[in-house]
This record gives sequence, structure tokens and C-alpha cells, in this order.
Amino acid sequence: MEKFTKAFPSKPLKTTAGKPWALAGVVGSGNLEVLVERGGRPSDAMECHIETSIPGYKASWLAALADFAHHYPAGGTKVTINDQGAPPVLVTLRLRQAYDHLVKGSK
Amino acid sequence: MKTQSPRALLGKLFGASAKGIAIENSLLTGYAKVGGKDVCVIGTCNGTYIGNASALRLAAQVIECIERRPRTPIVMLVDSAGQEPNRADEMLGLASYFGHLLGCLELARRKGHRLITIATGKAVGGAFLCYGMFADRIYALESASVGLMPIAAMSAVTKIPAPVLQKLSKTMPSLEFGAKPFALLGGVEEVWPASGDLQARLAKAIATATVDDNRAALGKKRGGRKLALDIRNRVLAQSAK
Amino acid sequence: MTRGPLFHEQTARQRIAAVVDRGSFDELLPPPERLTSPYLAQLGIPVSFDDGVVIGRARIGGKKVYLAAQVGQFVGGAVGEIHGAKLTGLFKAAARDRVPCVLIVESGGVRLHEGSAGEIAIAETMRAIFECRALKVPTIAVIGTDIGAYGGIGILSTCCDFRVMTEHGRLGISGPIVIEKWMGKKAYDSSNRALVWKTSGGKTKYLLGDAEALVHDDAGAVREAIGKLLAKSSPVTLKNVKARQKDLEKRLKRFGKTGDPDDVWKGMGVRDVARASLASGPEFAAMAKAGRR
Amino acid sequence: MRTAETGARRRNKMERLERVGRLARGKFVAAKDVPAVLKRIIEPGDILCLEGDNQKQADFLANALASLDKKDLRDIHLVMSCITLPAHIELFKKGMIRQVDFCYAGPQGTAVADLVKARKFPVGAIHTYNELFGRFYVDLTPRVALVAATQADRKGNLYLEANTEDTPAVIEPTAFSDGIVFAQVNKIVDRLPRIDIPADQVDFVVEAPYPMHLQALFTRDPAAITEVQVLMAMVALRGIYEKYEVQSLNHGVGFNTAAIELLLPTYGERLGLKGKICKHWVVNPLPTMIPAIESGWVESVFAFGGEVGMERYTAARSDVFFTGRDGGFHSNRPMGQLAGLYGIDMFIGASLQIDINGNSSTVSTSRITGFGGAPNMGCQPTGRRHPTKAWLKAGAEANPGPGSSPGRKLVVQMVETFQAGRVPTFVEELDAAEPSIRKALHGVTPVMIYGDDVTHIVTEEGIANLAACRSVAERQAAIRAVAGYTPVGLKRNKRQTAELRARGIVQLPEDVGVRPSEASRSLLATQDIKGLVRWSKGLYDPPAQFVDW
Repeated sequence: MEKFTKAFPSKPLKTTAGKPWALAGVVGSGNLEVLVERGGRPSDAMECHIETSIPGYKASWLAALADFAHHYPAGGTKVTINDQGAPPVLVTLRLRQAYDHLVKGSK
Repeated sequence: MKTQSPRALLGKLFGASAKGIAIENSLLTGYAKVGGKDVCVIGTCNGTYIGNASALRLAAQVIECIERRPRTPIVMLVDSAGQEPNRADEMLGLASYFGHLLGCLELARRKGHRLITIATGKAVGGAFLCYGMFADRIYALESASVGLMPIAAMSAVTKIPAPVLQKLSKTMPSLEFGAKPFALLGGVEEVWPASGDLQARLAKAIATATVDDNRAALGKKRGGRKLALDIRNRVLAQSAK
Repeated sequence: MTRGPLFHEQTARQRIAAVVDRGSFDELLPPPERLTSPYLAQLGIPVSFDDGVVIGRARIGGKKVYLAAQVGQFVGGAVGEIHGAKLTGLFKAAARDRVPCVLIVESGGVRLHEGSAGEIAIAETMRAIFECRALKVPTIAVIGTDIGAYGGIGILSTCCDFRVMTEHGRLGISGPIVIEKWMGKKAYDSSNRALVWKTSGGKTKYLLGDAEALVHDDAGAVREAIGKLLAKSSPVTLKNVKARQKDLEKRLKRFGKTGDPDDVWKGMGVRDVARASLASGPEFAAMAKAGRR
Repeated sequence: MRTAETGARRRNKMERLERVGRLARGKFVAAKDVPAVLKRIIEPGDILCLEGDNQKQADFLANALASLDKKDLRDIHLVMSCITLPAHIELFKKGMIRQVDFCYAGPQGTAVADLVKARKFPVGAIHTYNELFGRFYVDLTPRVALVAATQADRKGNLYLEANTEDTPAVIEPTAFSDGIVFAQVNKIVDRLPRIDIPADQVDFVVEAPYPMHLQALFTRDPAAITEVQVLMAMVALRGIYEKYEVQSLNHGVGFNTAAIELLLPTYGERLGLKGKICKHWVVNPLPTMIPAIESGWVESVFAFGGEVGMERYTAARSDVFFTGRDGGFHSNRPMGQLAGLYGIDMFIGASLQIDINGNSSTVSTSRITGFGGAPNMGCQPTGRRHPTKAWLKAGAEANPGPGSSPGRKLVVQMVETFQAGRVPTFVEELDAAEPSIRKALHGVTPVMIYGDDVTHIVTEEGIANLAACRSVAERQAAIRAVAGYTPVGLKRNKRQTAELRARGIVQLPEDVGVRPSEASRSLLATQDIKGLVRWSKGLYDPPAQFVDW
């Protein structure tokens, strides 16, 4: 297992409505779960905690998360990921799903 | 570990009254006396495997006891290596046969029969789950093989090296195999030394048994299963809001 | 020809969302509580915030229910200490509140990585299920995937009042690979998927009476079947267990000698086995019913 | 006139046949006598063709060959399209082979790599299919051809059933150059359903004790298609099929293209593309095409070979598939390759590795697989003259010079940026360029498709239009832009990517009207094999390993 934590600059989340947290994905081979919660500090950064079963891909992770934080206003969120070897595309996809649920409040 | 014949063991547990217990295809059924009072006995011996027919046989005995001998305690003896891995039995619904046996035992409990289990030999897997673990109180002989599976088998299935599991089991008794670690988890009320007076212990067990499931509390108290009770209580508390 | 997602392909959370009244699910011990398995963490295996089972309360057709869904992708949906304690607590809450409890099953049984703790948890949950049944609080197991209900969870599923299955669901104790190892490839070729499904699949279980409903592989159909069962219960009475004893004896006598599931199908009214194999769950049920007439 | 030498080859054939003598009754050889007959008809130094196709295998004859000793069989120049069976490998292990010329070794890729390391695999070259079939008429004409057919009649006429594949291409050059043609058949019958090879071209026939081995290669279980593959399929449909109005095409055998096939009757229908795209196919009878065929999308399909289980379905859909007078399915690999080379708007397929210049390969030091049909179809044939909409449109984008063709075939590589186990698909340099591999192949890097031939790369990140790039540097930037979070992708320059995107050379999913959140397996026309059987109205009989009902 490899663990790392990093905050990425991101515009603050737009709404305070919606859910306090949202989760997308499952922990399974080649897959991951992404938990996005409100109330991260500071409000202009997306705070990320990653735990992955495949070490050695930190650069890919950081780039994918930085891109997401750049494209979506996710400042003030805390993102926690349990990963079992998902490809980066799934990281982005699940992040996006969880983010949508959080913002729109849909389950 | 000395193995003793099923008859010898029955003698230790029930004295002369053990003759009322039939042993057929390593299945035990019948009636005996403990402390002068009647008990119904069902169980397995010789580490036999349990299939559909044997589950039905045990269930029939429980039903008969409910009908003919109201409120008679039922003593379950467990010495079985597991459910029989058999395609025909699976196809015909082995799980349902086991579920039925559990249903019969539940009915007995509701009708005032105390249910006491003694793990006498192998008490593993589905064979333990399908009747023995369903008792009000569960006891195990010190020599009994109680638990999910030995570390070597666990290692073979999970592909985790045995030494790793061995080391972890020092702090996590759940990974260890045997009556004592199982008791630390609360899965067994008390481990009985083979040398003691089993008849007296059994009589006391029957007299003191209650229907509440105390295993999670025991597991927490004994430190072998620290989370289960608290998690359960958290569910109960949150859902009450 | 576009249709909704198949039930067997949905995640546990998606299944719950699709089965309950829209937006009515209230999760208990939700992911932010981060109750993850210390066993898996010690072994260097990824953990999950729900430990492989999502539990909570919701409404189905306006009726209150307690609901759990196991996560098959996470360590095979297997039951560890936390997972099992969540289940026990849920059924106990159902009994306390007299609210029906639905378990969407997807589990191979005990989580080996946590040893005997999971085994005891399953036994405790069985006790809690029977607490519900004594109070006539309905308990329903839904089995709709190939991971299905195996090992201790196979047994546990049969402790519930009712089972709803799909053709994709499997119910048993020992899996095909274990049986093949034990009996040899000749007696059971675990790579023969058709035989595997005829041995443990929803269709055979439904014919034998071990599942009360055989529905489309679709959350809507599952929801409808649950809805119909919520008002019923199957109490553990002397009359009922005696009838069950008789039924199981008859089943063993009638089909115990044959290892061939086709004999069971034919014996239970299925005339055209090839066509029935290809039929959907409800079509299959209708064919068997017509054949028995 | 050197009349003395005229007919030497024919005399040599007669000598070989005489050596067989009573071991054959007319053309017919008993199974037990096959090894002895092979000893007598094959001479050291021969060019020997052992029929191993993409699918069907002359496995009984291969096993008989492999049972011989080196003293009976040596110094052989082996020519065969596919090295598929353990028996094929055995010939090399026994040191019987002087040289081998082949196309593909997928199932034995690891064994071939081991043989190369052990210097027991003397390769002439790894060929593309038509290249090898062409050389059968030039400098690799077989002296002896060991082939496989379904049935023979009493005269020795052969029936090839669904899997014609390479057989005519192997037999004709051999038979018309005084070579010996020896066929194994599943059954000898009085009357054939149809005659595919005339008895004139056949010297020996054996009824094999077991039916020939058929590789089930093209059955893709829809259950294994991922949502990422659905996303890529949606992007490809909108960004390429719809944009260029692709009428005629070949699909590779992967799950990516299977996803496209299964999206046609659903997503494609919703986009209003039915009747506008995907009418004519050069492709094996892929089970995943059944829903599109049943929905009326497909006008014709010509195939290289058959596919196990598709026999009844293809026979029943004779308006779409090529069938014989007997009603049964017909295929032909060289003709299919020819059609794929000149006759289609688009080739789309996958690869294991793509380098920074767009070259692709599936070869590595641990697995030498060679090529399938991809290179013939995945290339720009400058011999093409007939225009189509897609060809002209792609050609115009490529900005042709005064001395080049106005059109371009669409050659599309569709890959996820990572393979299973997080192995990156995009690399700076191909594993195939490893010196030891190049040395074994006489200095040639086994490239499946050259970057210059590729017009588009589709990944889950988007589409790179390589044909529209104006320089090597620009092409590299376009590739990096769709290479995601692989090391190749991480080196992209944000400003350059934005500029390429503005010019339409790089397109993200949203640029072609696809929202990634829409990508769902429920868009597929069916999610499992059973669904394909239902779509086929019970005419498709999937192989047993795919049946779970």
C-alpha cells in the first residue's frame, strides 16, 4: 500500500446546498472508491488523501487530481480515495460522479 | 491429542444414560440424562461431513423432541469437518436443509427448550454454523478444533504467507485456530478440560443458560473481538434517532 | 431496445437507490464515519469505508424498511467483524422497531482474512433474523448475482422468511471449485458454467421452492417483488416446520439419486429444457407453472 | 534450350509419390500410416507449408510431424501463417527447422520468444498475411503443403465449410508447381455439400481420428465490456464514424470495437446514424454484430474465416453473409485482406503499445506475437483510385501534396491509455525495438502499423487526428495530448494542447458531443452472451465456455 496526501488549488465550491458527502465507486480489483466531503480547509483547495494498492504511480495520481481541481470548483472539499489499482480514467470518472452527487445532491 | 471413541465420550458426558443415544452414520440422536433430568441429544461424531440427509435426520429429532418432550433441553455435540462438498446435495439445496435445521432449533428455543452446544471434536465451517453455533450457550472441549480454519489453510486460500498470519494472530486471536482463541472472541462460553467432571459442567450449563446472545459482549470483555458490540450498538443508536 | 441498468451489474449503492422510494434512503454508519477493517489494513489489503455492506433505512412503496446491500466486488462481499456487526445491528433494529428488513445479498461467506470473527458474526446475525421472525417482522433476502449467497451467507439467506432471486443469482454453500477439488472434475466440472448455474442458479432454486420469487434482472422488478412480500411473513411454527420437513424429505427421495439438474427441471414441470434455459426468470416461472398443470 | 532439366521438379514429385507406394490406397492414407507417409514425401531442404491459420489448424498432421525424429525430418524451411499449436513449437525444439517465415504467433507468443532467446527460431521474416500469400507465388512456393478441410469425397474433392481461410492460397501455388498437397479431413463422405477445392489439386487425404482444432478467436462476451470502453466507443462513433460517414469498414477483435458494434442499435440509432454508416463490413462473423444485423444496419459482411457457433446464424442471414450453394457460410482470408486493403473506408483496431510517433506493436522480448490482419488493412494503399466520402474527407485533411493521392483510408487506433495492471499503452519507444528482437529479425522492428499510416488515435481522453498534423513535432504533441496520465502523457504541454484543440486536431469527449457521465453499459444492445442468443432468435450457438444457462 502507498499513502499520500496533498492539497490542490481549486476555486471554492459554488453551492452550500446539496449533500454533506458523496461516495462513488467500489473498492474492487481495478476499481476505487472516492469519498468527497464538504468542510475541508482551506476553502480554495481540494484536500486529497490517497491510499492505493499499487505503489509507484504518484506522478499520475497527482497530475489527474490537479487537473480535476483545476477544471472544477472543488475548493473546500476533502477527497479520500481507497484504490485497488484503478486506471487514472476511472479516478477522474469516479471523482466527477461523486462531485456531481455532492453538488446536485442526487443519490 | 488423544482421540477417544464416540461411545467413550458419550459415557463421560451422560454416564449410563448414554445408551439412549443412537450412533448411526456418525450421527447422534436420542435422549439421555444430565443431573437426573432428561435431555435430548443431537450431533455428529468421527469428524463426519454433514449433507442433506443428515441435516434432515437431526431436524426430525428436534421436531420429535418438541412434540413429545416439551421443554426438554437439547444438547448438541459437534464433531464435524464441515458441510459435504457434493454437487447433488448443493443442487437440492443444502443451504435450505441447514436453514430448516436452524428453524427447528429456533422453534425449540421459543418453546422453552434450552439449547447447549459442546464442541467435542472438529467444529468448523458450515457444519458448526448449521446447528452448534445456534445454541443458547456454546462450550468446547479443550481438545476440540474450533474456528474458521487453521492458518495453513487460510494462507493457501488467501495467498497470504502463513508466517505473516501467524505473527498477526498474536494480536488478533480471530486468526488463530482452536477452542481457546475462539473463546476469546466470545464464540465459546467456556473451554472445558477433558479431565474434569463433564457431567457436572453440563448440568450447570443447562441450569444457567439464557436465550440472550451474549457472544459480542463476551468477545469485547475478553478482548478478542473488540469492535463487534460497539458497531452493533452504534447501528442501534443511530437507527433509534 | 435500450433498457435500464441490469440489477446484477449495479453496485450495492445503486441497487439500494433503485429499489427504494426515490431519495428515501438514510444510511447508517455512513462512509464519513470511516469504519474500516483493521484486519485488512494490517494485511496491506485495501479497505473500504462501508466494509463491504451498506446499511440503512428507507421506504418501499411508502412502507418503512431496513435495508442492507453487500458489496460483492469488495473482497467477494465476504463478512468480516465490522461488516457482520452492521448486519446484526440492522436486524436487531428491525426487530426492535417491528420494521421489515431486506438484505440484498452478494457474498461468498466468511471473510477469511478476519478468521473466526466473521463466522461468529454470521451466527449472531442468524439469531437476530430469527428474532425478527418470532415477531412476524418480515425478513427478505435478495439474491441476484453470480457471487450470490455462498458459505455462511448461503445458510443465512435460508434463515430469512423469503428469498427473491433472478436467473443470475446463485445460492449454495460450497462453490463449484471447492466441490470439483473434492469430487473430481468428472463429478463436477466447475468450468461448465451451464451446469454450475443449473446446480445453484435462481431457476433451479425457484423450482425447488427455495426462492419465493424469480424476477427479471432489474431493480424495478426486484422492488416490486419485495413490495409484495413486505406484508407477509413465514412464522416458525410447529405446523410450518413439519410441513417443511416433509417437503425436504420428499425432495430428497424424489431427486436424491439423480445428479442431473435436468431431471429436477423436468420433474418440476419444465418440458422444454433448452428453451427454458434461455428464457428469462419470469418466462421460466410461467413455463414451469404451465407444465405442472 | 536446356531441355534436360525440364520436368525435373515433376519427376521429383513422381519419385516421392512412388516412395509412398502401398501406404496409400489411391489418394487415401490410413491415420496410422501418416507419419510414414510424411517421411516419404518430405525431403531435406523442402519448403514445407503446414496449415495453421488464424482459426483452423491441420493439427493431426502437425502432431504427426512433431512425432518424427530429426533423422526423418530436417533442414526444413517452414512457411505458415500462424504458429498456434504446441506441436508447431515442438518442430523447433527438435531442431528440424532451418528457417521459418510466418505472420502470427499469438497463442504461442511466449514460447516463440523463448525459442528466439534459445536461438532455436531461425526467422526469415514476420509477414503480413497477403505478403506471405504473395510470396507463395514468388520465392516461398511450398514443395509440400499439409492442409485441413472439413470433408473429402471419394475422389479427393474438398469441402472447407465456414473456415475456408488460407486453404486455397496454400493449395494453388503448391498444386501448380508440382508440389504435394496432403489434406486432413474430419470425415470422408460420398457426396460433399459443395466443392471448395477440386480433387485435381489434392494428392493425399487422411480422415483424422479427431476433428481439426478451431480457435474461437472472435467471441467477445459483452459482459466483459467496461464502461470506459463504452465511453471510447461513443467518442469514436461521434468523432469518426459520424464525422466521416464511414460506410465500409473492418473492426479489430477487441472489446473496444465490440462495444461500438453493440452501441449501433442503441446509441447509434438515437444519433440517427442508421443507414448512414457501417453498411459494408470486411470482418469475421463477430457474434457482437448480431444486434446491429438484426436491427437492419448491415448490408454485407465478407469474412476471412468463420467463427465457432455462428454457422446457423450466418446461413440464415444469407442476404448479409456470403454463402455457398449448399447454403453454408463462406470465407477467404487473402480475398478478405485484399478487400480490407483497397475496398474499405476505415480500419479500426487496438494495440498493446503505441510509441510517440504513432507506431504500434504487440511484440515484446517476452512475447513475440507477430501480426494478424491489421497491417494490410491498417495501411494507406496508394494503388487505390475509387473515391468515397470518407476517403476524400480524410484525404483533404491530410493536405495532400502535388504528387500524392487525394484520399486517405481512415486508419484508427483505439486504445486505453493503460493496459491491465497499469501498464502504460503509450511509450517513448516500442519494446519491439529492442536490439535482440531487431537482430533476430535482420534489423527490422516488428511494427504492426506505422505512425505514418495512422490517421487517428482514440483514447478515453479523446481523439488525436494525426493525419491533420503538419509536422513530426505536432504529431508527437497530439499523441501526448491523448496519452492521459502515462509518462508520455505527463510530458504534454498545456498551451500546445490547447492550441491543437482549438484547431480540432485534438478533441476531448465533450468536443464531439459526448458526456463521460453518460457512458454506461446499459447503452449496449445486450450485456451478455445470452442476450446475443436472444437477439439471434436462437440461431447463434455460443461455444460451451461462454454458456452459463
